[in-house]
Amino acid sequence: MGSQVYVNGKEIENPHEFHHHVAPKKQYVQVLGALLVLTVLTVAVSYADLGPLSLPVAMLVAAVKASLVCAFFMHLKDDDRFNVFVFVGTLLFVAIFFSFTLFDLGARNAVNDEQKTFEYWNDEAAAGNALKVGVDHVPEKAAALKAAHAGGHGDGHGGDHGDAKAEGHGDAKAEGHGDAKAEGHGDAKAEGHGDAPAGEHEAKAPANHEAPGGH
Amino acid sequence: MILGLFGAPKADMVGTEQMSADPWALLPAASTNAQAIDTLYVFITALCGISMLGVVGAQVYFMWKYKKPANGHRKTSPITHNGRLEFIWSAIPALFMIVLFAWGEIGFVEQFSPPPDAINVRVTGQKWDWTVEYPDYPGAVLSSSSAVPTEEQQKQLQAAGEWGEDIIDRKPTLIVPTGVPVRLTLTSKDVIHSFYIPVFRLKRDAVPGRYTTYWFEATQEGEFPLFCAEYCGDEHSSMIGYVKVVSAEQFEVELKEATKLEQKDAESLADFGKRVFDRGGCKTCHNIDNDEAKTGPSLKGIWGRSEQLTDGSTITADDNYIRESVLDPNAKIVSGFSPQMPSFAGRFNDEHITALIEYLKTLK
Amino acid sequence: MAHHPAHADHAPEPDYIRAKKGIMSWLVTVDHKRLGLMYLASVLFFFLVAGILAIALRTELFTPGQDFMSAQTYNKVFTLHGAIMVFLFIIPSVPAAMGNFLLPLMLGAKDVAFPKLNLLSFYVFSVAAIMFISTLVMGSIDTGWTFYTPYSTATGGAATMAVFAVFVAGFSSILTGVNFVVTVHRMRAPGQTWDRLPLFVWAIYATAVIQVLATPVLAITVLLLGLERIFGVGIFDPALGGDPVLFQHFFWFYSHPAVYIMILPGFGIISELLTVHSRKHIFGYKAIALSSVAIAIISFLVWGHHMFVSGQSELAGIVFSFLTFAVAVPTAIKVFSWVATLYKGSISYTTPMWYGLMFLWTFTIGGLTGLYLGTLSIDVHLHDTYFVVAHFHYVMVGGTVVAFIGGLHHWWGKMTGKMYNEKAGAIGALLVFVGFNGTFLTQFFLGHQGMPRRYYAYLSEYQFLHQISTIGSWILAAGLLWTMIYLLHSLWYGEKATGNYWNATSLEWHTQSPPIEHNFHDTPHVTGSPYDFPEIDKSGATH
Amino acid sequence: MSTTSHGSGQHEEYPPYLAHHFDTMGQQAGAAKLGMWLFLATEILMFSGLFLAYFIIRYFYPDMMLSAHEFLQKEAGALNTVVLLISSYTMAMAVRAAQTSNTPSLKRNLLWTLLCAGIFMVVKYFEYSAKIEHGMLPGRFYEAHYHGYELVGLPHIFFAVYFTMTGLHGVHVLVGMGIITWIYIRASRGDFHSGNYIAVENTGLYWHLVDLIWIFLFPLLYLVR
Repeated sequence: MGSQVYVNGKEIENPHEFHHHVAPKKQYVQVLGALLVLTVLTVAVSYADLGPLSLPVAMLVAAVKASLVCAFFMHLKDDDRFNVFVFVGTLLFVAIFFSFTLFDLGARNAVNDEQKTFEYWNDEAAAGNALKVGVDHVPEKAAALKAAHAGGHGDGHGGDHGDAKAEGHGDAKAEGHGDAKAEGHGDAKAEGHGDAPAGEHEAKAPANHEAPGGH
Repeated sequence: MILGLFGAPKADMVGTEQMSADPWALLPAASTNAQAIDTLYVFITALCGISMLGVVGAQVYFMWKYKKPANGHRKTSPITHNGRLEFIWSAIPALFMIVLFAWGEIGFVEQFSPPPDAINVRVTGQKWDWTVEYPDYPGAVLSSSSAVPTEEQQKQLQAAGEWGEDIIDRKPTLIVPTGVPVRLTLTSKDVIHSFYIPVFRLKRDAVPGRYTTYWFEATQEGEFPLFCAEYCGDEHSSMIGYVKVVSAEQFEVELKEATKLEQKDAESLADFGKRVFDRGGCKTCHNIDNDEAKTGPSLKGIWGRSEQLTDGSTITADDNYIRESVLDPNAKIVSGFSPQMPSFAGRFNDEHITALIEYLKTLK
Repeated sequence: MAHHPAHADHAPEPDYIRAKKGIMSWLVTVDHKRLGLMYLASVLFFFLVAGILAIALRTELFTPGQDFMSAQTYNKVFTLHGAIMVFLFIIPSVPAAMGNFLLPLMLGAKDVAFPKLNLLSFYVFSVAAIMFISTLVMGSIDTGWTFYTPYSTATGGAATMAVFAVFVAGFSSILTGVNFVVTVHRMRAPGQTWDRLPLFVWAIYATAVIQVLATPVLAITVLLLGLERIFGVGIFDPALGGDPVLFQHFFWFYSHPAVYIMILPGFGIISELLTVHSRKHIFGYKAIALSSVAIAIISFLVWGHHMFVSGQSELAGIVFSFLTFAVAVPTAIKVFSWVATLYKGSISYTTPMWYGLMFLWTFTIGGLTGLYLGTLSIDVHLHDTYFVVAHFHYVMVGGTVVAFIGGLHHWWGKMTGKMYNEKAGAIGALLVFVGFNGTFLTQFFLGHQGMPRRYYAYLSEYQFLHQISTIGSWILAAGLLWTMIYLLHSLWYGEKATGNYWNATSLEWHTQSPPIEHNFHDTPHVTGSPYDFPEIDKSGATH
Repeated sequence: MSTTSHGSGQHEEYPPYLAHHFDTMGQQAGAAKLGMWLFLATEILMFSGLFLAYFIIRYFYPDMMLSAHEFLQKEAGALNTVVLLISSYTMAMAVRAAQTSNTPSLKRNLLWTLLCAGIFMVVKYFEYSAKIEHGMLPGRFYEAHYHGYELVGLPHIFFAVYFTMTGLHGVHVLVGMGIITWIYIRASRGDFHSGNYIAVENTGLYWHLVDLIWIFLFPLLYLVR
């Protein structure tokens, strides 16, 4: 038979016409031009301070660019409607995924506000008890890096665990970001290194897990 | 109990007088909330029972009525659908669903809006132990002691007729008064735990780095079990304790009594240390009667022993090392173990630690 | 109207099993039927492995204390049981094994749309399975099949390997899903319009849509989890600044729809079993077909009901609870329609029919107990207790596995060319029914009494119910073993199957058993519903 | 199911690129294209997880995100955007060439696309090496504060998200380069013409998706304040 094609249960009269659409060259050039212009616009917008609007505007421009690519480069404009349906349907499910999850996070604010979850973290950070950053979670590596950066300053403090003991848990926390800050400035290095023994302790629980009113 | 023959109860882990061997006796409705939830529970059960009866009844009737004859097939009906019937059996469940949703939602929302006069209780989960603090009563800290005797010990104790309250330092994990709302604020130090008190129909995850809240009002005095319901690792099954509900008048007295951890008159320092050890739940992770390692190293013969640390150095387990290991446990990890132990700083004072060291010296 | 297409003008052709010889002809085959059999053998193997683990768990729980497993061993065993059952047995069981075999046959097609992709999918699945098994020698995993953070980011063992095994298995699932959606859209026989599709095809189609839409999110979730373990990226781990509840959102966005990946194909099988063995047109074809699609879509909107007590905001809990009840309605419609299908039928008590009828009982219990868990205030009490364990085993085992075994009997002759023994089948069905209900019905009561799940030791008050449950599990295991034995026996000693041994009407019965390599001698043209038994019987055919 | 059988299963004239289980090239191309779109759907959903993670991290730590993103090189990102857009254009032209049976143009455009992809990866290489040099590494390898870079809050998460998103995207670019090379080889053999170009078109769809994802990645990671 050969000439009979059934798609979605219906006979298609002329199978060779099926999804065959050649767009003019000019159209592609125009689309590329538009995309480049929009790229310049995105970069330009990022220099203008739009405040809370900057994210929506950037996303809007990106969405326009994406639609151009989809419609013309990917031929969705002239494609089988079902392919369009697949694409749009996918975006719908992405939207479900995003909206429900973000909605939950937003709605959790009440407890976070009341318990000052994030304020508490910020306070802790200000007091030098922030979460540890990066290599600080790998005590050996952090110690090695500290030693490399502090040169010969560290000897006096090296294996002395006395102060770590005395201050107990609190000291293990102190090796957080505040400490790292000190590292950033040249003259504070030695002082920063003073905490090196604490740097070798991996406190299992992050600092902010203590209930604010509890201890 | 018919099948009790197959295996006698081995670990009577909580063993409070409220609990008997009767499998149906574990679940009194001991809070205001529990009573409301039980009403809804009965309603759903009735609904499900009727639906089940309808579906299975019709099925069994058809199975009997339209059985294939021995020879050939009976003439079957050409019916393919019935719009009205299908609408009815979509609409009726939909209506009941709305009722169930609304009813459940009301109960749920109530559980999240505590009355302003509630007692505040902070619950912190950590592997495999609950710490309960009463911010309104400074210094009042309780914990779930997971110090359950080993099977072997239990047998010995039972044989000696000594199996009883005074063997383990058994304290309630949570003490609450009747008739007064209690507000829980939960968090965790390591992984997610879930604070579950079946008799209050109460469950809330304790999430590290976040806080969750919940409230209840107990109505019935007694002692009831309390579980961790979110899988949290090796000793998940031992992360249990019990809640003691007392009258409002007795509450402060009981709380004071329960949170006390002091050396008694004529009690040796080592014996006191053993109570500290039990209270701390140390036995969950450390063996004391053999050399086998659990989550942490065995403490048998720990005092004076040389240990190799993860950084390659060796250290002698002296008073200072033990003290450090209690207050800042992850400072020096014995080779072959991972930093898992929580700090006891703030929970144990110097007296406790001194007693603990004395006790550890006796473990030969 | 020809009931069997006339094959008189064709020379006899060897069936697909004998068409080509040699082990290589199997290893590089692109024949969907051979791939279906290969999947079938693999999933049955994993069912056996995970089943043995389950029996070990139940036996350990026979007494309240520790018997022969330490806590660590118990945790590893229940994790392996769950993970193997979910990722290597239930998810590929009906879609990949039976779907592969039956879908092109039911569509009157020569093969699936992308046969080579199908082969690739099988090998991807095999790689995932090998990775998973390799965790056994790498220290095993103890996270539970849900991989909740931060437990899973910190625990030792081979969790990273297991997580990447799930990632790879996900790709197999995605490829199969893409293949099936395209096959249903583009490969149907002439005249086979959407309302002439067998309901099994509808169910597999809805399943494939979920596989395509949900599995990628699982892939990225486990990828992030793996990266969290290797690099400590700090998205899920609170110790690094992440949010553990976020992981649950990510995980359940896949895993709730995945529950429907597991059960929808079971629905499809049941629709076939109940009609064929009662010789009755399915009641409410459109309602059943569309409710499959409705369930597939709504399943993406309800994932938060796994998180009512997990630190999710209560507002989100309320929304998710409402949507959860919305999924109950299409499910109820299906159950009612199946029961109505029996009305004025002519019910033969064959083994597949016993499983079909058993499904109506077990799945109805599974569905109804879902109402307790969807109800917010009650879920607070029942969450993470044995009630939940019982509920999902009623749906997964009482639903999917029962349907799977029923379908296996129904199409056994079609797949292998041999008939099983009916009497043996009935005994097996009875054992499975008694054992299954004994195991899991008791667990509802345990859960209501407050018995938390994943405990290897428990309060002695729970012992009585636990012991009934354990004894039930032994009976269930005996039933399944018995089933395995007589099915294997039939391969060598069974009667030869005829082309249409149930005298059924959908297209897979229009070719011989087992089918020839290219399925049909002539492209079938469809002119009516796949469930026109009364019409056929009226036209004189009696059996 | 009532059926009738008619016609013969054997096709007298079977086009060389038609697989046995399809009836016509049209059916085959339609199936392949639908399959490709479904695959793209899975890609979109997979990346959506990363985008969601990004938005959530941003929601938790807005200051950190703002401070950390300043350390990415906007110019490099912009250059890469332009390069990818051009490659998308050349890919579209390649598909058009295949549609019109213009093999020389097809090959030329494929080469241009490959070149752009190569430039993209080279730029990415320099960006990555700079980040590694400065210790701005993901997660627990983050050590920029030991290199004298002061970032607010928990920047290791930002760089983890940055490396994961651009890394996964980079893997897609590499895979795309492989596929384009393969298509180029097949084009050299003269496989593609107006009657058989679905492989080129599907490669194009994949390549445009890679571009599409970058269109969103660029403003989110490099630009947004």
